[in-house]
Order: sequence, then C-alpha cells, then structure tokens
Amino acid sequence: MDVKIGKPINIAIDDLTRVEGHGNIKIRIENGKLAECVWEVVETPRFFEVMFKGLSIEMVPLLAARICGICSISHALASARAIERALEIEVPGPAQKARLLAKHAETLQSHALHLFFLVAPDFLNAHSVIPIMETHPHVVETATRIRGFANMASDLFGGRTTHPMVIKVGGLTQIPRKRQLKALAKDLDATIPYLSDAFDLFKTFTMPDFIRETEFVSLKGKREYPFIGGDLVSSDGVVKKEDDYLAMTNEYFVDFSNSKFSRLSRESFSVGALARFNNNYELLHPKAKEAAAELNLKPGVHNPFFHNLAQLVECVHVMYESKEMITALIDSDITQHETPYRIKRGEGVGAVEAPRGILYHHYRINEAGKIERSDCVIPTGQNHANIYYDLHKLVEKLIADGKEEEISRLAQMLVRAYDPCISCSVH
Amino acid sequence: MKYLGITLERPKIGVFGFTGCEGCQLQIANKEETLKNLFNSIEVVNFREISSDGCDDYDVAFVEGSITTESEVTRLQKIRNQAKILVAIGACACLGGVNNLKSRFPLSDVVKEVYGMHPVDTGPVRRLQDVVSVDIDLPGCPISKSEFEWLVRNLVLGIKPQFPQYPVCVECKQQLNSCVFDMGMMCLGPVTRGGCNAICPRNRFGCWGCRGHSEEANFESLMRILRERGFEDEHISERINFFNAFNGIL
Amino acid sequence: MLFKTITKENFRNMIEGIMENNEVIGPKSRDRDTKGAKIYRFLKLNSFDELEMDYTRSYSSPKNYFLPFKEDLATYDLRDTGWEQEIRYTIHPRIIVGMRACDINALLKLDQVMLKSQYPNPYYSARRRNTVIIGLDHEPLEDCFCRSMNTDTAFHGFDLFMTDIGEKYFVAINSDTGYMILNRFDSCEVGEEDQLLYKEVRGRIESKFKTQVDITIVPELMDLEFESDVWKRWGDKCLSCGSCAMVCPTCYCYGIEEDIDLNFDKATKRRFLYSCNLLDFATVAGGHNFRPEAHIRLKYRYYHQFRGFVEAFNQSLCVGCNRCGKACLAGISPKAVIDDLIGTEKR
Amino acid sequence: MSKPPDFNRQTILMQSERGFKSEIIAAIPLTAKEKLFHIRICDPCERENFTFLPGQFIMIELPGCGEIPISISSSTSNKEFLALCIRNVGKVTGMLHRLKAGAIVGIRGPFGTHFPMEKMTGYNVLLMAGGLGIAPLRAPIYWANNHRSDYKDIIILYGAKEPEQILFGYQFEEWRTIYNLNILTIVQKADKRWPGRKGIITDLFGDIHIEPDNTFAIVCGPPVMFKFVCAHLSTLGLPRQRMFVSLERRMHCGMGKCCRCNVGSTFTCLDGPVFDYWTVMNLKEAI
Ligand SMILES: Cc1cc2nc3c(=O)[nH]c(=O)nc-3n(C[C@H](O)[C@H](O)[C@H](O)COP(=O)(O)OP(=O)(O)OC[C@H]3O[C@@H](n4cnc5c(N)ncnc54)[C@H](O)[C@@H]3O)c2cc1C
Ligand code: SF4
Ligand code: SF4
Ligand code: SF4
Repeated sequence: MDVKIGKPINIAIDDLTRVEGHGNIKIRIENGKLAECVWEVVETPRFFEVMFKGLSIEMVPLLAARICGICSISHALASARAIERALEIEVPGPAQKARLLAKHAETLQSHALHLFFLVAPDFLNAHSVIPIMETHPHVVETATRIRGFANMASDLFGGRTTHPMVIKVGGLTQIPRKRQLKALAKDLDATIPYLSDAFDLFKTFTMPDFIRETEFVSLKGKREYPFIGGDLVSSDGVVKKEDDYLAMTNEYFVDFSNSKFSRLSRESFSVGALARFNNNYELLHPKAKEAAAELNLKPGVHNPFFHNLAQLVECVHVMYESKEMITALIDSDITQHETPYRIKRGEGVGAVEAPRGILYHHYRINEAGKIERSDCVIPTGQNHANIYYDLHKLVEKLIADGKEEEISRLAQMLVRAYDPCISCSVH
Repeated sequence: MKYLGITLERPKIGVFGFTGCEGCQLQIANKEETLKNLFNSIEVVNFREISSDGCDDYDVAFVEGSITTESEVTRLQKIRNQAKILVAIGACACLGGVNNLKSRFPLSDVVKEVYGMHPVDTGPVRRLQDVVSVDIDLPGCPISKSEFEWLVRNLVLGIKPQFPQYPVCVECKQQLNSCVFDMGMMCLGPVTRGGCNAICPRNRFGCWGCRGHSEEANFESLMRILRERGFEDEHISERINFFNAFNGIL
Repeated sequence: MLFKTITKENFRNMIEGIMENNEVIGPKSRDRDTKGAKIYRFLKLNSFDELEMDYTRSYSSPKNYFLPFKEDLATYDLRDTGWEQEIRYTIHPRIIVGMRACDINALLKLDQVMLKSQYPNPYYSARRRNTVIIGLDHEPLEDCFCRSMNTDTAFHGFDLFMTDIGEKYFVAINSDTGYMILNRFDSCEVGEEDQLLYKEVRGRIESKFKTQVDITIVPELMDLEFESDVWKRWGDKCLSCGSCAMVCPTCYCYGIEEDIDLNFDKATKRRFLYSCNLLDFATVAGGHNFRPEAHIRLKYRYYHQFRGFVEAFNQSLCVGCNRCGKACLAGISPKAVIDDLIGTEKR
Repeated sequence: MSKPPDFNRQTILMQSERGFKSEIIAAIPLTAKEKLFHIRICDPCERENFTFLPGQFIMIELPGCGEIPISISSSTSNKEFLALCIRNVGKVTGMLHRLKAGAIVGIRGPFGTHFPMEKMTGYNVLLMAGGLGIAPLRAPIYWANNHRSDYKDIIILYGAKEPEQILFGYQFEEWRTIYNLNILTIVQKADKRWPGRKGIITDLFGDIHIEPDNTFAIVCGPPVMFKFVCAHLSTLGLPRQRMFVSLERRMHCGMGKCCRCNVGSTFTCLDGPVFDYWTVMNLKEAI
C-alpha cells in the first residue's frame, strides 16, 4: 500500500445542511493521521426545563410540543404520559388508539421527510429536493402521497401537522368522527401502493459500507412493536423500568457541544429506527418483515447508514398497523376520549419512541398542580456521542482506505443518516 | 410569469432559523402538493433545513426564531443588510414566543438549572424587531402553510399584505364551532389576531394567542369576562403570557 | 293555506326518502355546555337519527346556507394581458329541516335586500330558490323575544311548516314543492281533533313568551339618543369580535377579496361575510376610519337593525332570536341595550 | 331622490356581477401620485350601450388583486373611452399604476346617483373641488360645456395643497377660453415661483360674486372641506338643497348589499355618492 503523507486536510462544515438545527463537523488530518474530529452542536439552548417550572400541568403537553417542530407529537405524548403517570390515571382505550395513530402519523411524516427530502438528494447527486422535482418527479410524487396521508392523519388525531393541541393530559380534546375515519382509511388504501415505489427507489441506492459495533437502546415491546411506554432495553442486555430512565441515559457534558452526551454499557449507544428494528424485529408487522427481507435487512445491523432503511421498513409497519387500528376504531364505540383527573402531588416519567429514538419526559408536580421540576432526554442527545465516535471510526477507515476525497461527503451523510434533530437536543 | 401584461419577478428567498423549534421552517416544506408551484414562483437560494445549496444573494429573508445570543444578533444584522424584505415567521420571531417563559427567572439561575457549571452562551429573549427592523410579521405557532403561500403571492405581485385586524372569534363562528367558553374553558380568541381559521377552538381547545393580539383588542372587557366566569388571575396570567403576545396585561 | 297531518313514523320515512337523493340540513348536536345542555348547529345530516327535532335553538343561524361565510363569486383564467371570467350560480337542491319561524322571517327580510331590490343578488337567489324549507314550531326559550318583533309566526317563506301535536305533526303547506313532497308520503287530512290539538299547542306556545322588548319608539330613539352615553357604556364592553353578526340570522354585511393562485394563472373573487363591529369595517383610502371606536360601531349595528332597515322596509331587521345576546361574551343583548336606551333598565 | 338609469333584469345581472372587459388604452401620469387612465370597453356593442351621468362611479377590478370604486371623470358624450383619475394609495390603485396600455381590467357600473345637471338649467353653477375632488367634477364640466347655453355663469374654485399637486392644470386654459368658464385656483403651500393665490379654498369666495337665488353648487373633496364650504355657502343664502356633495365611503359591491358604505340608513352606493347637503346634514355620521 502506498503511504501517502498528504497535505493536511481541513474539513470544516459549518451549519450542516438538510438536518434539523445547527451543527458543525470539524475534521483535521495531519500527516495522514486523524488529528481532530468533532461533531459540534452549536444550536442555542432554549432552557425548556426552566420554562416548565411553575406551569400548570394542563399547559405541559402544549409547551412540550414546542421543543421540536418535527416530532412535536412525540413530545406532547411523552409529556402527557409522564403527567398521567404522576396523577396515576389511565387514558381511555379509544383515546390510546387515537394517540398511537397520531404517533404513527408523525413517524411517517418524519421518516418520509428525512428519506425523500434530506437523504435522497445525496444519492441522486442533488443539493436538495428542488432539482429532483424536475429530474425525478415520481420520487417527489411518492413523497407527496405518503406525507399527504400522514398530514391528513395528524390533522385528524393531533389537530394539525405540527404542535398538536388535541393531545391533553387525560386523553384527547376530541376524537375523530367515524365518517372522518372512513375517509382517512380510504386515503390510506390509496397511499399504500406508493410504498412499493419508495422501495424501488431505495433498492437502487447503495448504502456506504461501514460497520461499528454499537449498543442499541429502545423501548421493549411486549406484544406490539413499541411506541408509547413500557420497559427499556439495550442490545447489550440491559433492561430497565420506564421510571429508571436515568440509569439508561447517563448524560454528561463535553466542552464542544451545547447538548449533553450519553453512555450506557460502552462509550456510546444508538437510538432510533435501527435500534427499534434491531431490538424488536419480531414484533414488526408481517408486511414490514417482508419489506425488510426485500432490502436484505436483518436484525443485528451495525452499519449506521442502515438507519435509512430501517426507517423505510418502519414506514411499512406504521401504515399497515394504522390501517388495522383505524378499522378497529370504526368498529368500536369511540365516544370516550378523556379521563377526568384530580390534581395531586406526584412524579412521573413518560417514555415514547419518537421518530429519531427513545424520548423521556419526567415531571414532578406539587399539590397545586404546578410543575416543580422537569427533565427531558432527547433521542438526538443520546445519539450525539454515537455520531461522534462513528465519525472518528469512519474517517479513520477512509484514511486507511486512501479515500480522503470521500471524507467530507460521507461524514455529512453519516450524520444525516441519524436524522439528527439538533434544536430538539438542545431544548 | 405575467400578470395583466406586467412581468413578475421570482423573488430570491432565503430561510433562516434562530432560537426556535424549526417548526415554522418545516411548514414551508410541508404539504408538498403545492411545493412545485411554490418553487416556480420563488427562487430558494438559501434554506439550510432542506437544501445544501446556499448563497447570500436573496431579496426576501424569512426568519424564524427569537434572538437569545450576541452571535445571533450579528447573524441577523447581516441578513437584514442583505434582504430587501425581512419577514419574521412564527411566534418566536414575532413575539418572543414560548421562549420567553424562561424570562420569569434570573438568567444565571436558568443556566445553572440546566447546565450546572457548564458554560453556555445565552441572553434575554428578544423578538426580531427588538434587534433589527422587520417588514412583515407572519404570525402563528407554527405558521400555516396556506398563509405563507398567500404571503408569497402578495410578494410576487409586489403588494403589501394586509393581515386580518379582527380577532379569532370571527373565523371561529364561521366554522360553526361551539364557543369553548360555553364548555367551561378559557379562550383568548376575542383578543387574538385572526387568520388561523380558529384551528384550536375547532379542536375543542381554547385559543392561546399564538398570533399576537388583534388590533385594538379590548383587554379590559376580556379580563372582566374571564373573572366573571371564575377563572383565577394566576390561571389567566399563565395563559396570557404563554406566547408573550399580550405584554403587560396581567 | 293548506293543512295536513303526518305521523312521526311517516315523517321519518319522508326525511329518509328525501335524504336518498338530496342534501338535507338539520339541527344536530355535538357538544354540551357546562350545565349539560346540548349545543345545536345546523349541519348536513347523514341519517335521520342525527336529526334532533326537540332542539331548542341553534347556536348559529342557518343563514350561512343562503349567504355562506365565504363564497366564490367568480373565477378567472389569466393570460398575458387579459383574462376570462367565469361565474356560476348553479346550486344543488337542498332541504333544511327544522327551521324556526324567526329564522324563516329572517329570510323574508333578507329577501327584501337580496331579491326585491334594485340589484338582485343572483347567488342568494339561486340558493333561495333551490332550498326547500321545512319549518318547525317550538316553545319559546327564556330569552326569545320574537313575539315583540312580530316574527314568532311564519305565514310564508317556507314550503312546509310543522307543529308537534303529540303523535303527529300538524303541517302547513305553502308551496307546490311542499305539497308534492308531502303527497308522496302518507299524510292525512286534518281532523277535528287535530285542529283542537293544534290550537292548544299554539296557545301554549303563545303563553310562554317571557321576554318582551318594547320597540315602538325605538326608531326615533335611535336618532334622539344618538349621542347618549348608553352607547359608550355598552361599547366599552364590546370586544369588537363580530360574533353577534356571524350568528345573527339577518346580518348580511360583507366584504370582497380577490386571490390569485401560485401559478399566477387563476384568480378568484370571493365574498366573505363581515361585521360592522369589526375595526376596519369603515376605513377608507388614506386610513381614515369613519367608525374608529367600538361604541360607535356597536351603535351602528343597532342603528341599522332598528332604524335604517325600518326606514327602508318598514320593519326591523332583528327577529328576536337573541342569538347575538347568547353569543356575546360581554353580555350585550338587544333586550338589555334597548331597555337601557328606553330607560326602563335600572341604571 | 333621483334613481340611476333603469336597466332590464338581464342587464342588471350582467352589469352587477359580470361587468365589462375593458382595455387600458392610455395611462397618463399627472402628478407623483395620480395617473389618468383611459379605459375602453372591449366589446363594441357594450361600449355603445354604456351610458352614465356626471357624478356616477364604476367599480374597477383587477382579477386576483381587488375591486374598487372610482368616479368617472370623462365626458358623458365620450363614447370612445372612460377617463379615470386614480391616486395611488394601496393595493389595487398601486397595481393599476403599474399597468401599461393594453392591459385588460374589468369594470362594473355605472353606479350611484349623479349631479342633477338637468335641474340646474337656467342657473349659475359653482363647482368647488379640493385635491382629488376635481376628478368627479370633470364629467359635469364637460356636460356644462356640451350644454353651455343651458347655464348662466359657470365658476370653478379649485384648491390644492401645492402647485405640483394641481390636477388637470393643463386643461384650465382651454376650459376658460373655449368652454367659457371662470376658474380660480388656490394652493396651501408654495414657493416664490407660484404666481397665484395662497390659502384655503374658502378664501376664494372673496374673488367671486355669488347670486344665492340663482346658483347651484357642487362640492367635492375631503369631508372637512364640505363642512366649511357648505356652511359658508349657506351664510351667503344658498339653500342647502341646491348644494351637492359627493361622499366617499368604503365600498365592496356598489349595489347596496355589502353595507360598507352605509351611513345612517342610507347607502352611499345607491342613494349617493351624490347627495344634496340637506340630506347629508340629516344623515348620522355622514361627515
Ligand atoms: C364613490 C367613490 C369614488 C371614488 N373615486 C375615486 C377616484 O376617482 N379616484 C381615486 O383615486 N379614488 C377614488 N375613490 C377612492 C378609491 O376607491 C380608493 O382609493 C381605493 O378603494 C383604494 O383601494 P386600494 O386597493 O388601492 O387600497 P387598499 O390597499 O385596499 O387600502 C388603502 C386604503 O383604502 C381603503 N379601502 C380599501 N378598499 C376600499 C374601498 N373599496 N373603498 C374605499 N376605501 C377602500 C382601505 O381601508 C385602506 O385604508 C373613490 C371612492 C368612492 C367610494
Ligand atoms: S413559532 Fe412555534 S412553531 Fe415557530 S419556531 Fe417558534 S415554537 Fe416553533
Ligand atoms: S371559542 Fe374562542 S375564538 Fe371561538 S367564539 Fe369562543 S371565545 Fe371566540
Ligand atoms: S386559535 Fe389561537 S392559539 Fe390557535 S392557532 Fe389560532 S391564534 Fe394560535
């Protein structure tokens, strides 16, 4: 092998594009060796934990939603769940279903946005989706259809596509009427065929070849592929209760990031679609398993670029599962949509699988129904460390392979594969 | 594009985010059905959230988020100097938004609470207009895509957009909603700028004032009404200050 | 006028029969207020069971089925320097069930403006002609003052008008369409007993009016008390939110807006119902506002209802349903304002 | 009160909702803010049938932009085109100012009442305008010229803010000499180059002789002007019913439906914009 003592390479990507929020990649290679490689989170913090302080519990889901413009439904759900657990109340069955449907709508919305608008341009040699509208109109049409359904569903179950107001402590402000559900089911039926177009597209993309052994953390499903609440599990065998999330996240500070880092059994761990897929593959909808097979995706994947494919498989899962749930709702009595509650002192944790991974909200309520303390642990926050170590390994590998010219592009793609939601992580 | 014989220019636009949730930027990319037409009538030259193409030659800047650090001030001033028209989008940019809730506590306590001894750069929450001059406020949390498109159409035609001066109630009644007051809930609709089609009351949820106050809103009367209906001041104040839309009323 | 009776069972068949091929609008409820009472609105019915014949008062009047809150007046295809305009007034036939006498009288008042004036409104006219109205009597609520406004009974302006006489409805027929509809389903001639029952019900209804508003000298008072501080007092409460006009069965002020699509090749001219209580109702070029203050706008609404319309048509525009009074959070109701103006309310 | 010309039902629908496609054939800048538009109804037949009386207005529409009321300021006998003098104040007027000859706009009308020129036969006519108020006066001026022998003395008093804002100044000489009218102008503010009078319009009363028993007055301008001018005229002994003013209100339909122009119990678009001053005095909040 030629030993190249090349020029020093300095890669500084300020404000990485096509991700949510502000983050920088800095890579310095000197004498053919990696001298510096950081994933800098420069987003300005908003201090949500302070903002919650002293607020009435009824405002919490509303404020929590504003943590993130993409996964606002997850934040609303996690916070509502935390409060409900603190008050020790159960949400009525139909409302639980409707909440999960809202969750699914968001997953679909978010995954499709990421896959088609943020990721696909990398594989189609474009800067953004705008030229793709001309060059690959069917890609955009597929995205439009899938997201169109997702938007309709979140309008229906959340009140609007971003920052839902329907999700409230105790349940929902209202539940869609059967006529609306039927219309939604019809739209879903018309949308499902577009999935195969999406698959045809992604089958033509080759994910970069890169593996780093990783610990994956997610909710642990019992009978269903998990999205809202339950035990926590890691692929290294750690299992914990929802309330014990701090033992799962172990946040710490690093000096180049405004977001905290996390670790569990190893230096870092990963959450998100791939983690859910790896940890709960058996519980996927049969159609989703078929889809995974089509992509040659099996549980135990340790290539972070495969996050993208796991997202696609989850799209299949949520669409088929939504279909079944909508049908079930139409066939059942759905008048009950909220549980009345009495304010009391308490403390609760809510864990929810946001599109980008497991999300925790934790509140302590005083007897007047005001928030005393709050804590939110964001999926991207948990991923930062993993991104950081992945980047190191990726750059080292590319140097070893003599592919320095690829570093910038692949480094960006790697970060993007995690679909980071940076402003959310620096909430 | 031509309109009655006048050639219409496609304005070059840039979209920028400051301290906020990026939900407003997302709305612009959302509802793809009209995206193609949207990009036919404007030229997006800088939109980090969806595009890697970035240049600084824009006429119209859409700016999301509030301003909380000095480096943001400098960045915003640069944008202001470049843009012919600067549009503040969303409650954070127009009003300070929910970010302002942190201002209830001293800044040093705020940092200590979340970051301990870890140093972070932060400052008081400012609206865009506290820092630079703003030409248009596009309200909402988040903004609505249809209103954004309406604004774009106005910009392309070269018309100064006229936002509703009336409160949310007008549109709420037009949706045939039951007034949430009748159902025992609080609502800021009577003093909040309309234009959102009363989306919250439509979902059986009182308005929280995300669009800022309506022109010449009658706060005294509303306060009387709220108190008469048994809402406590503490509760009212929480609601009124949520989006920082009604400074100084309670 | 012709009268018949129809059993409740047959009435159901009738509505279901109509529903098969037509859009049927009727009172429906979804929400309940804090006291547990239902809140009704006029909406499209998908089945007979959704129709609530014992409804009290709809929150908003069915006016919007004749004067929609928003309505496209014309569309344009724009090209180069010019355009082609398209106007359509075609409207599908529609049946409204359960309209009250006051609401029917409200339509008659709107007819004066929209049909019988110098420039008839073709959009309204199309809707009015293609709507079959089936009215329904009810016992007055606490605050109904239609009696005072002389609108508690309807003698025309509907196709069928029904009064619940127990097992059956007593039906007044006022149009050929109404006659044909009724004839297609089993109806009976009016028997002696029916007539007695009808008289009894009418009598009961009439005896139950509690609220009275004396409007005999109100038109004059509107001028005489134009500068009165009564207006200021009520105006200070007014939220200028336009709710009163939106729910009112007769308020018809509107505005026009034009819009263009993102491709700049199609345009629409749209009418939207407005309210004279809204701040910018009377602003003109140069920013001058003829009615800049809430109390002046509030006064104007009353002025138009109780004075201007009287001058033009010899009747008040108000029909006494008190929807605006109910909808107004600040508690401004015609009864209270007029009493105050006359001086009967304790100051 | 005079009614606008009668149409049969068909034309009412046509005119009230559909309007006429019309071409801008000229857009002539008058001052920094005002332009004079010559607009020709496209269809020759419709053009031929379009008649109006002095003081009436039309609704002019730019599809997709908006529709606004504008007084007609051309001669009733001009069958070629309508002249509209429009000040750029906002959305529609601003867009109009950008349009070039050849653009097609829509017009509906004519609407409203007119100055009762027929009643003035045998009288002196005093026309008074402030600023843009001269726009609706051009039609009566042309009318008076066309029927010059019907009227005795015709005097125009015109007040503007500054000399640069005087509208139609280029026509004054023609009006004076050929039309045989007396026209006096006054401006509020001017530098030395202005040879004429400085002051407000009522100052001009000293320069003319008014025979109260023998005169009709027409007053157009901002509402404050009505008050002063009409009060002054009545102290001179002119009956209020012989003074005519044109009111401005917000209008969306021109047909007495939108209520935006409602003053008291009267619709400015149907019963106005031209009112005699006695009526105006009896209208609540008219001025
Ligand atoms: C009978 C009549 C005759 C008129 N004749 C002339 C004329 O000859 N020449 C001329 O330049 N102007 C005339 N005007 C005034 C003209 O109608 C307004 O300048 C025009 O409507 C402003 O429209 P815009 O879209 O440019 O303004 P906008 O951008 O809509 O708004 C600017 C201002 O105009 C007001 N406005 C909006 N719509 C109307 C409306 N329909 N009527 C009145 N004010 C409105 C708004 O409240 C705002 O304060 C006349 C008005 C009336 C009622
Ligand atoms: S205004 Fe609301 S949606 Fe927009 S950025 Fe701020 S929090 Fe997000
Ligand atoms: S719900 Fe709110 S916005 Fe709607 S009418 Fe009532 S007060 Fe107004
Ligand atoms: S109803 Fe109120 S809170 Fe809701 S979107 Fe409208 S203005 Fe915002």
